[in-house]
Amino acid sequence: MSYITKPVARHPKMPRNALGLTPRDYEGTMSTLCAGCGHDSVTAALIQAIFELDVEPHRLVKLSGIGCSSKTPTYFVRDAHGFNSVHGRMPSIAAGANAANRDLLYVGISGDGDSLSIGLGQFCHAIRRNVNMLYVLENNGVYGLTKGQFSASADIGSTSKAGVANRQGPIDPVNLALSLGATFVARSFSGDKAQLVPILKAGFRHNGFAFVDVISPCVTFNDHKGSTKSYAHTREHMHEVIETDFVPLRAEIKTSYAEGTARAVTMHDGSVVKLRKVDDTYDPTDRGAVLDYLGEVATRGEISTGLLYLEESGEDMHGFENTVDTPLVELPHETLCPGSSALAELQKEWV
Amino acid sequence: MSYITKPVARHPKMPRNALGLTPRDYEGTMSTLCAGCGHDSVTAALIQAIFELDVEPHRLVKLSGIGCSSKTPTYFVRDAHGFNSVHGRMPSIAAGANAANRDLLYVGISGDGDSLSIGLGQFCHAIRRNVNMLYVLENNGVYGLTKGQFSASADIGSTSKAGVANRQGPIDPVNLALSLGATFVARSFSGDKAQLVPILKAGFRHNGFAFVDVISPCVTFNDHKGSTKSYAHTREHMHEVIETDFVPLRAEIKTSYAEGTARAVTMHDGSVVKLRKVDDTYDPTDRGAVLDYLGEVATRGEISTGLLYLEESGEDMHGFENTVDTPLVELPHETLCPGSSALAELQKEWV
Amino acid sequence: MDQPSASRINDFALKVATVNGTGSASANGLLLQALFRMGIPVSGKNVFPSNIQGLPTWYEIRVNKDGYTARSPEFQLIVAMNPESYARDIEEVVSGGWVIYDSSKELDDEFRRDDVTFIGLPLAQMCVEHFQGARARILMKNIMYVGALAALLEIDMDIVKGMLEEKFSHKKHLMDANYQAIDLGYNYVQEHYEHPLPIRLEKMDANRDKVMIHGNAAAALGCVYAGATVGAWYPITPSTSLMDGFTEYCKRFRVDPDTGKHNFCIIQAEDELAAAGMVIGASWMGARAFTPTSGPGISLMSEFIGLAYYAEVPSVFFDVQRTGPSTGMPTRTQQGDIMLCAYASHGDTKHIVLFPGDPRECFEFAVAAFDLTERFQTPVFVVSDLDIGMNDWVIPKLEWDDSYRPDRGKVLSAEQIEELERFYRYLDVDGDHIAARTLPGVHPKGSYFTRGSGHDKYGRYTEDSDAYMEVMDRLLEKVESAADHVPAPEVHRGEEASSIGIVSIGGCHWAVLEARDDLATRGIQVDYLRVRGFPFNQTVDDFLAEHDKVFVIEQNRDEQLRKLLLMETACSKETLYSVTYSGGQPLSKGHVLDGLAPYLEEALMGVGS
Amino acid sequence: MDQPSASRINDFALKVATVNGTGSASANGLLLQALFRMGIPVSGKNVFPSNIQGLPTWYEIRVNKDGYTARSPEFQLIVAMNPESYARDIEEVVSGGWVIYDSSKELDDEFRRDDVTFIGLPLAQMCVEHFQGARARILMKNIMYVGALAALLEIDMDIVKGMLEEKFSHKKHLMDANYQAIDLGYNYVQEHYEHPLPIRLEKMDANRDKVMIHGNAAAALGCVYAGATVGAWYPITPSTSLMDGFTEYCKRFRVDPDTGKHNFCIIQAEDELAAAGMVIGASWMGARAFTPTSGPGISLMSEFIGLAYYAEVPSVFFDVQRTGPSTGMPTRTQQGDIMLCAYASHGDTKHIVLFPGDPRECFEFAVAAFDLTERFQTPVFVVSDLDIGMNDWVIPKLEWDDSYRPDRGKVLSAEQIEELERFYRYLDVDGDHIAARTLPGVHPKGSYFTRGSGHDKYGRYTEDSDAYMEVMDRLLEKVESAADHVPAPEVHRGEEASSIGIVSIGGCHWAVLEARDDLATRGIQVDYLRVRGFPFNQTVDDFLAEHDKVFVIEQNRDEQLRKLLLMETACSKETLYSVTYSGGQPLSKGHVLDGLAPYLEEALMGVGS
Ligand SMILES: Cc1ncc(C[n+]2csc(CCOP(=O)(O)OP(=O)(O)O)c2C)c(N)n1
Ligand SMILES: Cc1ncc(C[n+]2csc(CCOP(=O)(O)OP(=O)(O)O)c2C)c(N)n1
Ligand code: SF4
Ligand code: SF4
Ligand SMILES: [Mg+2]
Ligand SMILES: [Mg+2]
Repeated sequence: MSYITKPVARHPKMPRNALGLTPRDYEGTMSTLCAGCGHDSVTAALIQAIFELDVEPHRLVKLSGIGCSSKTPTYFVRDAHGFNSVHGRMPSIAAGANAANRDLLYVGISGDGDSLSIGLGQFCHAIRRNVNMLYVLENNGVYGLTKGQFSASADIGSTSKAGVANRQGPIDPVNLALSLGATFVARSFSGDKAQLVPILKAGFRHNGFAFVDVISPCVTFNDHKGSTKSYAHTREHMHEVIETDFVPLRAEIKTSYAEGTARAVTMHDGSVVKLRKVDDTYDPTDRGAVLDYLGEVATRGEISTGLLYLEESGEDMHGFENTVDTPLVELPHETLCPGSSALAELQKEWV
Repeated sequence: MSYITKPVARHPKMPRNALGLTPRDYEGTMSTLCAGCGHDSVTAALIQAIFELDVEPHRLVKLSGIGCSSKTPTYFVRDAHGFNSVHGRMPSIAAGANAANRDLLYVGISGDGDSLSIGLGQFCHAIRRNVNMLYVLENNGVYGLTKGQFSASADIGSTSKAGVANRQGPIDPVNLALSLGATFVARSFSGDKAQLVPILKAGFRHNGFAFVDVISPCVTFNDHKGSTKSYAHTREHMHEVIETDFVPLRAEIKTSYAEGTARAVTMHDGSVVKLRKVDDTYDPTDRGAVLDYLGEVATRGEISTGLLYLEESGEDMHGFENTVDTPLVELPHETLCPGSSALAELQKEWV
Repeated sequence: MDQPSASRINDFALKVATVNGTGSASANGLLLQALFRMGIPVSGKNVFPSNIQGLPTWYEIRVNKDGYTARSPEFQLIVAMNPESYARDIEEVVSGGWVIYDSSKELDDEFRRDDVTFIGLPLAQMCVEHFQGARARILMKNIMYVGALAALLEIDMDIVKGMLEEKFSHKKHLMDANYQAIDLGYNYVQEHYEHPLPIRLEKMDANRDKVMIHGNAAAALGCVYAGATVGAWYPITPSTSLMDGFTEYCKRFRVDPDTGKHNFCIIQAEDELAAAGMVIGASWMGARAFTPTSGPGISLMSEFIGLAYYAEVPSVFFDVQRTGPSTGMPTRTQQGDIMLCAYASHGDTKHIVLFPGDPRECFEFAVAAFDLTERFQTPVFVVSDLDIGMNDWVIPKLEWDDSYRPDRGKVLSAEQIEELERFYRYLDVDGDHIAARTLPGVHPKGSYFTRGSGHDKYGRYTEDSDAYMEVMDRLLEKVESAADHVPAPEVHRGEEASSIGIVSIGGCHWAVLEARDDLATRGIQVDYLRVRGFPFNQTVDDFLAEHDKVFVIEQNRDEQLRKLLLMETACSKETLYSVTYSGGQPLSKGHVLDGLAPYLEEALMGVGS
Repeated sequence: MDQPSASRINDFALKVATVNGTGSASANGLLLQALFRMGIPVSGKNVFPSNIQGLPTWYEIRVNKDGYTARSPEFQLIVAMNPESYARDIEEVVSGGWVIYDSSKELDDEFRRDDVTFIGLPLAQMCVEHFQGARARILMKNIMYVGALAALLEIDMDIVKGMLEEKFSHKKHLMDANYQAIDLGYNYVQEHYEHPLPIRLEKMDANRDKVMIHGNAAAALGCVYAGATVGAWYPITPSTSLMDGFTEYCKRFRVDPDTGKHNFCIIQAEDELAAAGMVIGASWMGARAFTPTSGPGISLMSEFIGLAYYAEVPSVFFDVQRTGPSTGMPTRTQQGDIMLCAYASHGDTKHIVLFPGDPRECFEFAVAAFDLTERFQTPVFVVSDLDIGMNDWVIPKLEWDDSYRPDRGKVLSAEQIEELERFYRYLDVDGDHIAARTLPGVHPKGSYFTRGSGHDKYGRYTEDSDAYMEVMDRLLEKVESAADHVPAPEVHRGEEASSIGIVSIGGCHWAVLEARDDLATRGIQVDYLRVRGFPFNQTVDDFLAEHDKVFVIEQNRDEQLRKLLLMETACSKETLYSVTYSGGQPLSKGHVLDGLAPYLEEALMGVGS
């Protein structure tokens, strides 16, 4: 049953999706982030992706931890359910929610502080558990909300606004996710909506944990010269390893790529992800090779972007747990409660 | 100043180290682990390594979390200081202790539950921080002390005693440590003391975080057929990638290897680690290549052992923080307290 | 204490001292079950080390025809199977009692006592003679002492053999070995010792509608019956068997017969923080979800508990208490988390807490916890302890009313939402301090934003003082209004009004009951109330008001229940006296009487020690 | 309240409403400092959103010739720079007051009020005319309103310009711009408005030996002076500036002049759990170590706190409280962690807690905390709050006694250890409940094993009831014996004995003092005690005993201090009345009087609202 009431007359030229909704219907409350914050662009990309995927707003679940990035779920899809939880612990809320209702669409938004410091353990275990969700890490190399301390993703040599250079090696979440066996690993840039949107769409459709690391500059505390997470630095050093095109199930496949450089991966629900390799030695389904390639690119000081690794198979958390297909929240009491005679029977063993 | 009082007459044939101490002097209280537990063999190897390194017992600091493995610090070097802390949080205790007194020798003992589940975040961040310590993970694929639940290092398909197969992918701590930039990464087997002892010695001498993953079977809960962390399975599938020999500073270098397959690495304190490669394409100083090699070995179902990666350079936590060479605990109050006139001076800025 | 040499039928305690990991647990279980089947009131307490194998462990059995089955710290008979602990074990038997030991190796003179009778059985020797293989020999030694006890205490051999038959019906060779071992023990006694002993058993009919179970299994079953579908946990003694039980019962009752798929999802979390988060996530979605843990887990969950409180997300936490603080003594019992659970987390918080006193209440309160957490949309703690959770209790059979339907509280259906003009998550529409909630995915008009940060009654983010306080004040009233809905206290009064009262909690109950009867026989009448839920309901207040002196009896150092009563009832401070025991053993009558003695001096002359 | 139209010299409050991230903070700082330098008692309170840029933010300044500088919730003048918050801001000015606004854009009629005077300044317009570049224009607008206020309130322009000179001595062009902006504002008022206003300033000499600082900086400095070398932390508002301060002062005072190396180690931990572990590790080694955090951090540290308590490892925790529960209102103040800090962690625990009332005490209590934690070998909490920690306070100059030497407690030297027959970690040799400790690496005979699991007085692992309880009982006595060593309460009494008392805590102090004086002028004499440490010392007990009615005034919903007094003193329950305010603003006189009003009705007729 769909409760979507058709929106009242809006700008007639506003595009509409299959549900008859416009992008407006996927917006949230006004952002209270700093003007120019990368996170707002990620929000915009999410709105577009969700709109284009024809998602019923109330079937979307938005989760986050604490941080500027974690505030953003209020800024998109106001009619979705949202949970702005505690710092670094969103993955466990998501796992529990998904365990209870596997039929909704889950998106988690986190920051580099949220996911790589206080939440590192939960982040890694969500990957291992393969919780079926899109996980977006809005990565700016700093703690925005607490005013600019280096985060664990700050690169060696990256300087703070005060000019202090970071000396500890960064935790690269893409590398980490790959090491831990994540089946969908991407990196993008908040400033590159064209690249980001199809990745997000594919991530939503992926059956399992879809990880997207988005370089999302903090204009207030980490957009200066010397920062390696600034707009300028990212633009200059980003290296698109693979171009992604997401083709939903029902759509015609329009894009075509030259032989050999393209690869189409069919998702769980029948949609297709087309990957055009910039470098034709790159194989986005060979984990080891991907790690090597990314390592190489990194040593050149460049930032690989694109849907870097994809494995559309394997079991998610429910697969491991062998849970019924019906969402657990929908099972009636009668199914769940064994009743008095079973109790009597059982207790025969207790005498 | 050394307080080592020469031990009373013991078995005359008992070997003595440079301090005149015997291996007995490096023992602890009686183990209360199950007979045959792998952890007891690791304890024995530690005793030998520490004895051979001529460590003054009271200059050794033993730390652990909670678990059967974490109990073992009481079983070696009774005259060392020990701290059996809380579950999964030993790395932070170690970092704080090391921050306060950088002159002591630190060894942390943990389990796979302790380090890879509850303590995963702390483990990763200790690596990133490069805390100068030897970190031994006694890896048995289960929670021993809580009676046999699968841990996060349990392999896919490994079965529990009751026959249930694990379906989630394991977290491989060696892989993880390499990904996170650890500078000393080894794996060994509790049943292979000949391999383990030199690795432990090298780890003690390494300037930074030295990680040793030791497959250490749990005879009570995970030594059955079907377990991939049993004695039998480990013996059968272990593949020694590199043979390690530790040559302390003052000793003559006796071992010699054939050209091309050997490599000598000089440690911070002048001791030398000699690495003999079993496969001469293997380069234990090339992180990417090591990861590839290990990945390959793993796909064959084999377990790589040896001192797999070594990088004797870089800064430890004190390097990052630019701490004085004198242990902070030894700085006198006069050095630390700016005094009344400085206070008066400072407050001129507060008006 | 009376001398045990006097004949004591169905009224004594015995202790089996063995080494853990040697299979004695199943022999002891057999023993207890036999006594249970003889219809005699009985209890079994396992005193085990925090270790897996090779250390001393004890099993204490008390039989008492009058039904007093609280721990007895005095033992008339000791089965001393562990030479490592001989000294301590033999010392513990009361004067005039009996010591059974393995005489395969002669007993050191240092262990001899003149005032007890030693009964040597050549167990190891007989094992070597009759059984093959190290493992079998170790196991059969245990069964042998059961046989010996059967002869010494007059345990019904038919019952024992019947049990072996049930147990090994599919393993003939094991049954034969067990039969043989039982007989060897039995016959050896018959041939060598006078028997039965003056302490012995006689069949009764006290267990007709009773079962034998431990609290964690009962609580687990309660979760199944309440319809819990998501269980998240991290292993920790003594709560682990709760999730083991849930797993077992789910496998039995909740596997879809057609597909083999699970109508439940049990997640072994990476730690307690994650387990708490999973419970909150699942409950937010509308599932009944819970996590079992112990003290250290509650500490770690503290931040999340505050989130659930403030964002009003149902969530059930089982705290099977062990001896704290820190790691403490993980295999000993205590009631040290009472205050923590009542107020867990930073800032102003207050929680609903249920205190079961036995496994039956573990079952019932588990169900109640889910109803309460959904009705009041706030965390609910079920606080038991190692004694209740892991020891063997004889309780009245569990009952289930098939007309039970979960109290989901104010969860709006799609239809109800549809009818609303607009939905506001934290609006107290009905004036009962409880705002309706909606579940994700049900209806677009039902969506709202959940957060642990400041929000107003509409659910909007706020940093405004009044808007913030309005919600917080409602929360306080909401939780306080649960006082009428938590299990009411159990009250025992004498025929005449007494000015002296006892208030106690949880598993203290049985020792208190026994002590109270003891006092009554000495002419001291005390009223007694057992707290079963927090916030305290009016009955508690009334009870305190009605008595001049109230002794608060509990198992912790810091008088936590007394403090809670002080803070959260109208009682005057001068009324409350404290009796505590915090040593980690289940409470016994002696603890109670000793504690009361200084206060009731005149009246109690000669009682206590 | 009096009508402000009557002339009020050095006695009013004003509020500047701006947008955060626009540089108004430095203009407001300038303003406050100018008033300070005029020798007038003054305070500045920053009311900021939990966000970085673009939301409404306020700065409240109160000047009061009598030295009452608690928050005033009534404003005679508002500088309304943020159209977004006009409605609310303009409403907040008292009748007869003044509103300064940017008249570059005409004020909407809806905001007009007849009972206040509007003073329009074409700030944006003047900025555009006189300055280049967006950034400069935004910044200079702020300086301009300072200039305007200077004219309206008679702020000494020499002082203002002197400050600009100090600040920009190395940046000539900035100084010029600032001069110009100040003058533009000043002159515009001179030309267009009657001035000064009836509310105005006059130089005084109240600040001769005073400084202006916030509590976190003072606490940080205390850590430096106490000799703390290891600071571990995870950023969290409002405690972050404490570690910023420590870093700053360490860089200033603790860098080795020869090598440039650090005589300190500051570790930004991965979370609060790790920060607590680092403190425990470092303190165990013998360093003075600490961590600053806020409520959520204390929740997360709970498990570790229990370890430090039980294993007796010194450790200092600063809890700069914010409004809870959960994330709550991170930029608002509260005293919601009192109970949590007193009893943090599962099992039986009790901690030493210090409650500074202003930045000076933050400095002093930081030092005291390290002495206490080492002397008593137990965690010590210094519990301040956002108001004390982050707002601008005028306090008497900090003093330092150079003869101070750290109280390391019973730490045995190598020589002392050498002399011992044998060292036992937890043995109470001196009968004062405190056992000596040794530091790792000092002497082989000093080694011992530290653990959070059961141990006896010799430091050996134990699961024995008596051995366990013996240590636990000592711990309780140990912590309780600290009552005589924590800062004694501050007591104010009138000339005559009063039967009414007030007890309060922390930053409530200033509002309470003001309210008490107010009551005195109305003939109601109340005695007053401010708690400064827990466990409570005898003075607290005595004070409670001496008064029939004691009002406990605190900033939380749940009467946490009152409850703590109830539990931890001998006072009778009937004595204690509660006055709470938990809305997140610093306490004001009105909160106190309003809270007291219902109780003191007759006496207070006409007071309060
Ligand atoms: C338990 C806890 N500790 C600390 C904080 C304070 N805090 C809020 S956000 C944040 C860091 C945010 O960094 P990141 O996740 O990178 O988000 P960003 O603001 O950069 O987008 C911290 C430390 C908190 N809210 N809770
Ligand atoms: C906070 C907390 N949670 C849970 C436990 C219970 N616990 C004790 S040891 C352990 C797991 C130990 O596993 P591992 O680290 O692999 O050690 P092993 O016993 O296998 O050597 C657990 C879960 C605890 N002590 N503390
Ligand atoms: S502080 Fe940085 S991360 Fe936060 S909103 Fe501003 S620009 Fe974005
Ligand atoms: S349970 Fe396993 S890990 Fe623990 S002591 Fe026994 S064999 Fe070792
Ligand atoms: Mg960030
Ligand atoms: Mg293990």
